Amino acid sequence: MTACKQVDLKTLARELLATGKVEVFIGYQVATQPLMAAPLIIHTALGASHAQQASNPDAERDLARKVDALIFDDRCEMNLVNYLHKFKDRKVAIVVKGCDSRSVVGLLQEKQVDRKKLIIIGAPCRGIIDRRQAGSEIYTACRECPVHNPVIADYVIGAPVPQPETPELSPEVEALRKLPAEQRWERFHKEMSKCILCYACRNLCPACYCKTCFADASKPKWVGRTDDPSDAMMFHLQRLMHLGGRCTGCGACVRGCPMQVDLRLYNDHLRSHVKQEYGFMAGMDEVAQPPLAMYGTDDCNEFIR
Amino acid sequence: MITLSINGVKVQAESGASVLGIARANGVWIPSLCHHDSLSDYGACRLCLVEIIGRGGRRKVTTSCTLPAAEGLEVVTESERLTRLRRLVMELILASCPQSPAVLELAEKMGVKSGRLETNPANDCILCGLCVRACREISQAEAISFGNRGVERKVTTPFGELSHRCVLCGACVFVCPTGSRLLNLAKIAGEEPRALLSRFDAELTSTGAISRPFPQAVPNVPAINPLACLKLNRDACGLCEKICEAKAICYQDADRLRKLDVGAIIAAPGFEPFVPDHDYGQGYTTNPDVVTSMEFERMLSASGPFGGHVVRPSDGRAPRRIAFLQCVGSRDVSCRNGYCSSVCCMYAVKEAIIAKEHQSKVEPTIFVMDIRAFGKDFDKFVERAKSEYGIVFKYSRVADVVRDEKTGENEVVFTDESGRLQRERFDLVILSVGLEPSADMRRLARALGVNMNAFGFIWTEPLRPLATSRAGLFAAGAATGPKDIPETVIQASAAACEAARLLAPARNTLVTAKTYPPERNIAGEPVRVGVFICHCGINIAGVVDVPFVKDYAATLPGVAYADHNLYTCSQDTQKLIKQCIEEHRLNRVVVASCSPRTHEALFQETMRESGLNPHLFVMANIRDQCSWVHQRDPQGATEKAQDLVRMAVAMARLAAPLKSVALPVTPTALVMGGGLSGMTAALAIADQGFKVCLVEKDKELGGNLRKLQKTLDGQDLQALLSATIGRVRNHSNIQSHVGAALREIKGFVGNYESALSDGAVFKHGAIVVATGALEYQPKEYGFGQHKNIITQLELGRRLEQGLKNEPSSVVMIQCVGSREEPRLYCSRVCCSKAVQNAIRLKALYPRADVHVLYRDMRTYGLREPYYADARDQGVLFTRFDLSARPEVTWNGKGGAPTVSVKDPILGQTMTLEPDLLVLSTGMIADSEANDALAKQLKVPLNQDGFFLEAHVKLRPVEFATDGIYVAGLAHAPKSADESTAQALAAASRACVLLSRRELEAHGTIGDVDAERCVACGLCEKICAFGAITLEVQRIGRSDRLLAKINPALCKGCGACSASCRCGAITLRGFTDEQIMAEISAL
Amino acid sequence: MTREIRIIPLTEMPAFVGALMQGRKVLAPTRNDDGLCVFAWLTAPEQADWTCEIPRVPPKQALLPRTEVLFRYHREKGKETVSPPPPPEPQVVLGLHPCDVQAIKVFDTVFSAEPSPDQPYLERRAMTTLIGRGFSEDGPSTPERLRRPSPLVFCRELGIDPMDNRDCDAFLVPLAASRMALEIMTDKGTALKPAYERFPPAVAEDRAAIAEARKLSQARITPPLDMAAIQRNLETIFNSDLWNRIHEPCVGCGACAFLCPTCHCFDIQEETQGLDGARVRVWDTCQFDLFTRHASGHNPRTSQKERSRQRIMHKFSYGVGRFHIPFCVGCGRCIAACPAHNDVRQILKEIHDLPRKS
Amino acid sequence: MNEQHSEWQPRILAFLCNWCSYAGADLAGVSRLQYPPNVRIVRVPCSGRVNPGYILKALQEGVDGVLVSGCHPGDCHYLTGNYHARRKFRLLKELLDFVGVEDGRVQFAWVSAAEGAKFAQVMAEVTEKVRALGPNRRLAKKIGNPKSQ
Repeated sequence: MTACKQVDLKTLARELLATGKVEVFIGYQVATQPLMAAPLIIHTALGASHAQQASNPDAERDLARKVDALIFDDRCEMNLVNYLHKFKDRKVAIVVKGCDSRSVVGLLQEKQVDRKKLIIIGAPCRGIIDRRQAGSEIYTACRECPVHNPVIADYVIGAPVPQPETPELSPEVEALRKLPAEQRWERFHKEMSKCILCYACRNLCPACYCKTCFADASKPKWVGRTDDPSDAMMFHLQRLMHLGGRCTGCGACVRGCPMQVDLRLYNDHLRSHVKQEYGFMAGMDEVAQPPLAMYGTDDCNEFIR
Repeated sequence: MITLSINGVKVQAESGASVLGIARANGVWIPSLCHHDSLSDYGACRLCLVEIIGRGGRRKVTTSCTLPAAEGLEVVTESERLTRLRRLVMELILASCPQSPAVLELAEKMGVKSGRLETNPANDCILCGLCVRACREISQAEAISFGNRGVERKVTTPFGELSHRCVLCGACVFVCPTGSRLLNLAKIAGEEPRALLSRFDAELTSTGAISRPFPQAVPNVPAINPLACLKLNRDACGLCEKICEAKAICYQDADRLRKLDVGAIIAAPGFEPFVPDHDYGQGYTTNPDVVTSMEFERMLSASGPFGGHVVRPSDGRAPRRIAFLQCVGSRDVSCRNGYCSSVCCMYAVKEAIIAKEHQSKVEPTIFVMDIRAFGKDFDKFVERAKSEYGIVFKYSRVADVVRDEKTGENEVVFTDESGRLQRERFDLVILSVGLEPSADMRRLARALGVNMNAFGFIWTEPLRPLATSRAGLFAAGAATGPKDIPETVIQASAAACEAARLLAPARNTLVTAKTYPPERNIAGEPVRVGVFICHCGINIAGVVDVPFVKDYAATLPGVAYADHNLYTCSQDTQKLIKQCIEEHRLNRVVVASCSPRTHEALFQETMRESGLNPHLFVMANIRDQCSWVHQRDPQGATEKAQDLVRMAVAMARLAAPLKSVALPVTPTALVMGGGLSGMTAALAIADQGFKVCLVEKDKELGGNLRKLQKTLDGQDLQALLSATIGRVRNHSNIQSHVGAALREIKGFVGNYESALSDGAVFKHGAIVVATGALEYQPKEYGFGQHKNIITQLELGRRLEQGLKNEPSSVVMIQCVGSREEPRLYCSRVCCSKAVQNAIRLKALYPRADVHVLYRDMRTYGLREPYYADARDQGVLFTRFDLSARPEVTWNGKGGAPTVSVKDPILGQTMTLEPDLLVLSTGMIADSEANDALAKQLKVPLNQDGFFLEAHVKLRPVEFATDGIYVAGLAHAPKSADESTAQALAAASRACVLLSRRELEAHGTIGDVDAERCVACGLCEKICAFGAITLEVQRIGRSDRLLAKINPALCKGCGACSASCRCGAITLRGFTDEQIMAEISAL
Repeated sequence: MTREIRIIPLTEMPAFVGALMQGRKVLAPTRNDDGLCVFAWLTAPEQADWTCEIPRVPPKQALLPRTEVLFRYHREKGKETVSPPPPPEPQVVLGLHPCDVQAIKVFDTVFSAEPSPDQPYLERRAMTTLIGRGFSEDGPSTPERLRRPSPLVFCRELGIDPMDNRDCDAFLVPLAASRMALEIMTDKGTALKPAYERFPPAVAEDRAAIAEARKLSQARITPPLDMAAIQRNLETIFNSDLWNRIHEPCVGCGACAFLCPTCHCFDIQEETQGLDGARVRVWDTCQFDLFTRHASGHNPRTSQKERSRQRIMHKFSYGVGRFHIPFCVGCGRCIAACPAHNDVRQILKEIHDLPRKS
Repeated sequence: MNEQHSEWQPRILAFLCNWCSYAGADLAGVSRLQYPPNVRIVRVPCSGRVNPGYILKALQEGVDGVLVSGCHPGDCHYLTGNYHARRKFRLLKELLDFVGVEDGRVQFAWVSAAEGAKFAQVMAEVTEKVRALGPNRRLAKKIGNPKSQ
C-alpha cells in the first residue's frame, strides 16, 4: 500500500457525501445482534441533485444521522466489496479491510469496477471477533490472514497495524491433506450434506458476479436443487473451480453460511496450490496475470499419461 | 435364396453354399481343420460331421463343408452320435499330429485327450491338403501336391526335388492349420522367402503385398505393391478381389502418361538419407547394434515396430549407454559429401531426449565435431538436453565401432580433442546419417533441363534461392541442399510465390463453382432425426448387430426414421438419404458408420444437396470405435454402438443450422520494414497485382543490407540492393513511406485500416512484418576501447577497399554476445561471415596468420566447403569453451591487443598478438520497436524479442492471428538468401488471402451471449488467435462493454467457452447443451 | 375431563424417544457436529437434544421435504411407465416450539386451501403427530441457557405464547427436578400410549406448577405488534422509497426463506438419469431471480428490491389478506441466519411507524 | 448395478480432441488394435473445449470414469488449447484429490494421431484402473435412478 492520508471515518464520509464526490458510501453500522456490525449504505438523496438536497432539511438530517452511525471496529466482518456490483455506474466510497481490499484488486483486474468512480477507504484490521466463539477469539481466517493492512486505498482510517507471521497453509487444511482419501471424502460429504443450496456463499462472494450463475442456468442445467448431496457437491466443486486462482480468502462465504459449511478448507487448498504452483496470490497486484488466463509450456505434466 | 434348417432354426442361404459356412455365419460352431474361406472344400479332416434328417426321420452323417445347401434341408450339428464320431476323428488326428498347439487346443475344446493310440511326435501334418489347394488355387503354382500312398502319404514336390514352380509366396505356410514344420519353403524352392520390408518403418518390419504405406497416408487406403503381387506378376491368386466387398480392387490400374499444360514448374523431390555401406566402416552392415538415425527414429516412435520402447536389435534388451555418431555421410569428402547436412545435430539431440524420456536409465552420448544448433531457439534446446537430461556431448572424430561378439558390447574408437585415441563401450550405436540428393535426381534434372551443383543437388541462383537455371522452373526444399523443416516449408511457400508471379494473370480462370439448392428453413419444425446405420460390408456388421441397433435407434426420442445400409457412404445410399430426407421431412441426420474425420464432409455434402444445413448432421463412429476394436466381444460392441447412436441422436436433436459469414477482403498489403525482406515481399505481392504500402522507419530503404558487401559465395549484395530499391521505387503497385512508423491500426484479417506517422491512412487486408534486427554492439573483449578491435561487419567493409597496412596476424573471436546469457541463441551468420573474411584475408595477404577462435563452427549446409577451403588456405581454427573464453588485454595506449586462449590440443594457454582483433558479433532484436509493434498487432515475441511465429516448424512465416505474416531478421537471425526466401514465403501466404474476394468464416465459431457476459476479459486473454476483444456494444438502449468474437479470426477451438465462468460463450456446433446432452444420454 | 399428563424424568427421555421411534420416523432438535441446533431425523434416541430452543433448521422438512419425489418414470423402446412414490410412513415431530406449531398451522391453511388442496402434503400431514414443547424462562427446571430466551425470538410480539399447547397432539412442559410433563392433547396423542404409559401420571402439585408456568408466560406477552396497522400500511406503500432502502443490504440469498418455518414455495424439477427419471418437488424461494423468471426470459421481479418487497408483503399482507393469519411466527431464524444482518423486526417497526397517509 | 456381481462393467466417458486423440482412436481402429469396450467417446474440437463442469457432470450422471485426451503439449491444432486445458485440469485434479474422489476416476492423456497403439493401451489401462476402483458412488446422483438408491 502506498502511503496515503490517514483520516477520520465520519469526517471523511461527511465530506465525500456533502461535496458530491461520491453518491454512495458503503460502510458499517452496529447490528441489532450483539457482536455484530451490519452494512450501512448511505446515499446522497436519490435522484435529487446536490443543491436540492441541501435545501431539504429532512434529507440532510437523515444523512447526518446515518453518517453518525458509521463505525469501524473488530465487529465489522462483512466484505462490503460485494456491494460494489450493486452500484456499478455510480460514484462510490467503500470501507475495506486488508482482506477486502484484495477483492477490490480482483475486481479491478477483471474490469468489474471503474477505479475512477471508486474511492477506497482502507481500514487496517487486527482481525474480526468470531461471534461463534462468544467473542473471545478472532476468526481463523483472520489469524491466518497475510494482509492486515489494505493493499490498495485512497484514504486510511487508523494507523497501519503490525502484520503477524502467518502460516503458509492453514494447519487445518494441512492436517486434512495428510488424511487418507477415504477420510477426506467423509469430511467433504459431511460439509456438503449440511448445505441447503441457499447460495449465501455465492451471493456474498465479491468474485461471484456472473449475471446468470451456472447454478441458475437451465440450458444446460449444471446443478440440481435436490437434497441429494451430489447436487451441493456439483455446485460447490464448480464454484471452487471458478474461484481457482481468484479467491482471496476473505472468508465471507464461511462467515455468511447459515449452515456453517466450511468452504474455507477447499478454497484454502486451491489457493495454496495456485500460490505454490504459479507463485500467484489473487488480489495483490492489479496488473498481474491470473494463472488461469495463462499457461506455461513447462507446467506440471505428471498427472497426464 | 433357399431356406434350410440348422438345429431346427430356419436360416436363409444361397443355394449350393457350403453348410459349414452357413452354420458359422449364423453363429453355430462346428469343428473343422481343413476349411478355409478362400479355398475349395473337400472334406479332408472329417471333423465337421453333421447329421441330415432325411425322409422319415432317418439321420445320415456327412461332412458339412462339402454339403451343399438345398431348399428344406434339415441339418443337426450337435448330437451324441456326432460328438462320439468327431471325438474319434480327433483322436486319430491327435495321434498323427500330437504336438501342434492349434490341434491340441481344438482337441481340448472337443473334450479329447490323447492316449489310446500310438503317436508320432515327428509328424505335425494332418494331410488336410489346404497347402496343396492354396498352391493350386491361390498361387496357381502347383509346386506341391500329395505324394505316395497310405501311411507314406505326404505333401511334397514332384519327385521330391526342388521346385522351380514355387513362387515363394508362402500361401501354403499361411493356411496350414497345424503350423507344420514339415512345410519348409527352403525344401520346396531351395531358398528362403524374403520378407517385404516396410520402407516407412526403416525396413525394421515387414509388410504385405497390399498395405497402407503408413498410418497417416493421404489417401489412407491400401495399395498393391506391383513388384510383389501374384496377380499382376503371374495372373495367380486374385484373392483380394474376391474378398473385397466394396469391389475396390482393380488390377488394370497402371501408370499412365499424362500431358499437362502449365505455366510454371516447381521441383521438390526431396532427399534420401545416406546409407552407410560396407566400405563406410563403423560396422553398420555387420553389427546389429549399429543402427541409423532413421531406424532409431522408428524405434522411438510409439507407432513404430517396438511401440516406442528402445531396444537393442541384437538381443531385444533395453540399452543403457547409447552413442550417437554425428556427420555420418556429411562433412566427409571420402563419400563425396563435403557439405553439412544441417539437421543431424538437432535430430540427434531430439532422439537422445526422447530415448531418455522413454527410458530414464538411458545414457546418451553424442559424438560431434561441432554442435550445429543454428536454428531459431535451437541452442536453448541443446542446453536443456545437457542440463535437464544429462546428455553428454563429446567433441571428437570417431574412427570405428568395434563389436565384442562375446559380450555384445560395442566399442566406439575415437580421437578426443587433444588428439588422443580413446575407446568407450556402448550398448547401442546410432549413426546420424546425413541427407543426400535422391537417387534419380540426375534423371529428373536432365528431364527438367536444370543444372545441378557439385553435390548433385539442384542448383539455384544464390540470391534467388528458388530459381533454377531454367526460367519458370523453381526448386524447393532439400532438393537444393540440406534443410530443416521450417526452411523447407519457407521454400515451398516461396516457390509457390515465384510461380504465382508468373501465373497471376490467369488466377481464377479454370474454376467451376458447384451450386446447391436453397437451404430449407427448419425453424419451428419439430425435430425429426433420420438415423442411417452402416454395415460397412462386414466391417461393422461382422461384429455389431446392425439390424438390432437400427431397431433400437428407431425407438429413440426424436427419431423419425431409421435404416441400415450395406455401405452408407456409397453413391446409391446418398441418393437414398436424399429421398428419405424428402419423404420423411427429416431435419437432422445421424450416420452411424466410421470416422467423421474421413467421412463427415461427404455426408454434409449430401445434406447440402438436399437443402439442409450441413451442421444438422452428426456421426457416430461404430466402426473404428466398435467393430474394429472389439472384434472378440460382439455383445459389448453392439451395446457400445447403441450408446454411441443414442449420444449422437441426443447431440443431433440440439443441432442448429450454422451460417457461414462472408467478409470482404481489401486486396492491399502493409509491409512493415524496407530492408531486403520487406522489399522482396513487397515486390512479390505487387508483382501478383496487389497494392502494397511499404513502411520503413529509416529515411532510406535498404535496412541491414546497406551494411553488407558480399556473400560467402561472392555475390555482390550492393548490386542487389540498388536493383531492388530501383524496382520498388518504380513499381506502380508499391507506395513507399520512408521515415514513417505505424501510428494506429484497426480491424482484422482482410479488413485493416492503418494510420502512419506521416499522416497516410489506408485500408489493407494483410500485414507482413519485416522490421529486421540490429547488430549487437559488444561490450566484451575491449571493443570500443582499442582501435584495432573491430567487428566482422567492419572488417568486411574494410576488405572491400583493402586494408591500409598488410596485417601479419588477425584473430577472430566468434559468438560475441551470442549463445550465452542473456542471449542464449545463435546468430547463425557469424561463422560463415568469419570464414568468408578469413578466406578473403588469406587471398589478399597470404602471409598473414589468421586465427579463428570459435565454440562450434556452424557453416551449415552448402557453406561447409568454404570452411574446408579456409582450413586449406591455412586459416587456423581453435575451439574454446564458454568456461574458458579468450582473454583480451593490451599494454598502455599503443600496444597491440593480446589474446590468450587455451589450446585444447596442447592443453596449454596460447597467446596471440594480432594486428586486428575481429569480433563476430551477433544480431539482436530491436526489442523496444518489436514490443511496440507486437502490442499494436497483438502478436507474440519470443523471449529474445524476436517475433514468434504460429508454429516453429510448420508455420514459419505466419502468426497465429490470421492475416499477419513475418519474414527476415524480425523472425530470427538469418542470411540474405534465407531472408529472401522467407520474404517470398510471407508474400505467398499473404497473396493467398489477398487473392480472395471474400473470406468465408466457418460456422463453428464462438458466440457471446450479451445477457450473460460480464466483460471480465478472461476469454480475451485465453484466445490464441486474437479473435476476442472487449468492445462497447449497444444492447437494447444501453452501451455495455462486452466480449466480441471476430468470426473471421475465430478458429472454433472453444477454449474461451470452456473458461467462461458465466457461460456467456458457447461454441456453435459444440454447445454446452449439446455436449451435456451427450453426457446425459450415456 | 382432566387432561392426561405423564411425568418423564429427563434421564428417561431417551427411553420415551426410543419408544416413539418404534414404527415411526422421529424428527427432533439435535446438535450437529458443529454444535449447531437443527431439526433432524433421529437415528438414535439420545440424539434428541433438550437444550435447543429454536433449531436453525426448522421442522418443516417433516411435511414439506427439501426434496420430494412425486412420481418416477422409466422409458424403454419408446414407451414410458410411471410409478408413484411409496406412501408416507407414520412420523412424529418432537420438541416443537409453539411458534413452529403455529408455522405448521400456516402450512395446513395454505396446503388445504381450495380449490387445489395439496394431496402429497395432506397425506403426509395425516401421518404426522406433533409433540410441542413449552419454553418458560420462569420454570424452575428450565436449563440455565434457556432461562434467557434468544433475543432474536419475537413470537410474543406476534401474540404467540411459548407455553401454548394448542394445535399439538402432545406437549412437553419442563418441570422442576429435571422432569418433563407430557400433556396428551388429542387422539393422535393418545395413540402414543405405548410409549408413555410406563411413566407416572402427574400429581396435583405438578399440575399446579404447569398452570403457574403458563400464567407467568401469559403475563410476559408484550403488547402484540399492531399487525392490522402493518397490513394497512403495507397496502399503501407498494411503490414507496422504503423498499429501495430495505433491499440494499440484502444479498439475495435464500437463507431466510429456506430456514423460515412458514416459507413453503417450491419448484418442480425433472431428475433424469439415462432412461430413468423422477419428477421432484424442491424448496424454492421468492428471493431468487429464477423464481419468477419466465421461459421467455422476462422477469416481473427484476431486482432484489421487488424480491425483498415480495417477501415482506407475502408474510404480512397477502397471507393476512387471504388466510387471516400472518406468515411470520416470530421465531427469529431469518435474523440469525441473515449474512447481511438484516432484521425483520426493524423493517416491521419502520412499516408500523410510517406516517399514515390520509 | 452391483459391485459384487462379477458382471459389473465400468462405464467410462472419454472426451477426445478431434485432431489428435480422436484420430489416434481412428488409427487404433484401422490397425484393429483390440481394447475393452467400456469407453464411450465424445468428440470435441480441442481438449481446451472441455469445461471441467462436463467432467463433474458426467460423474454426477453416474459414469464410473472420465478420460480427457488431447494433443501432446506443443502439438495443439489450436496452438495453446491443451496448455490452457492442462492448467484447468490440474486445478480440477487437485480439487478432486483433496475432497477425496478416488485417484483414477478422472484421468488425462495426451495421444497423438500417430499413437493408435498408445490409444488402445490407454483405453485398456483406464478401464482397468476404473474397474479396480469399482462403481462410482461418491459423486453419482442417486435421486433420478431408483436402482442406484
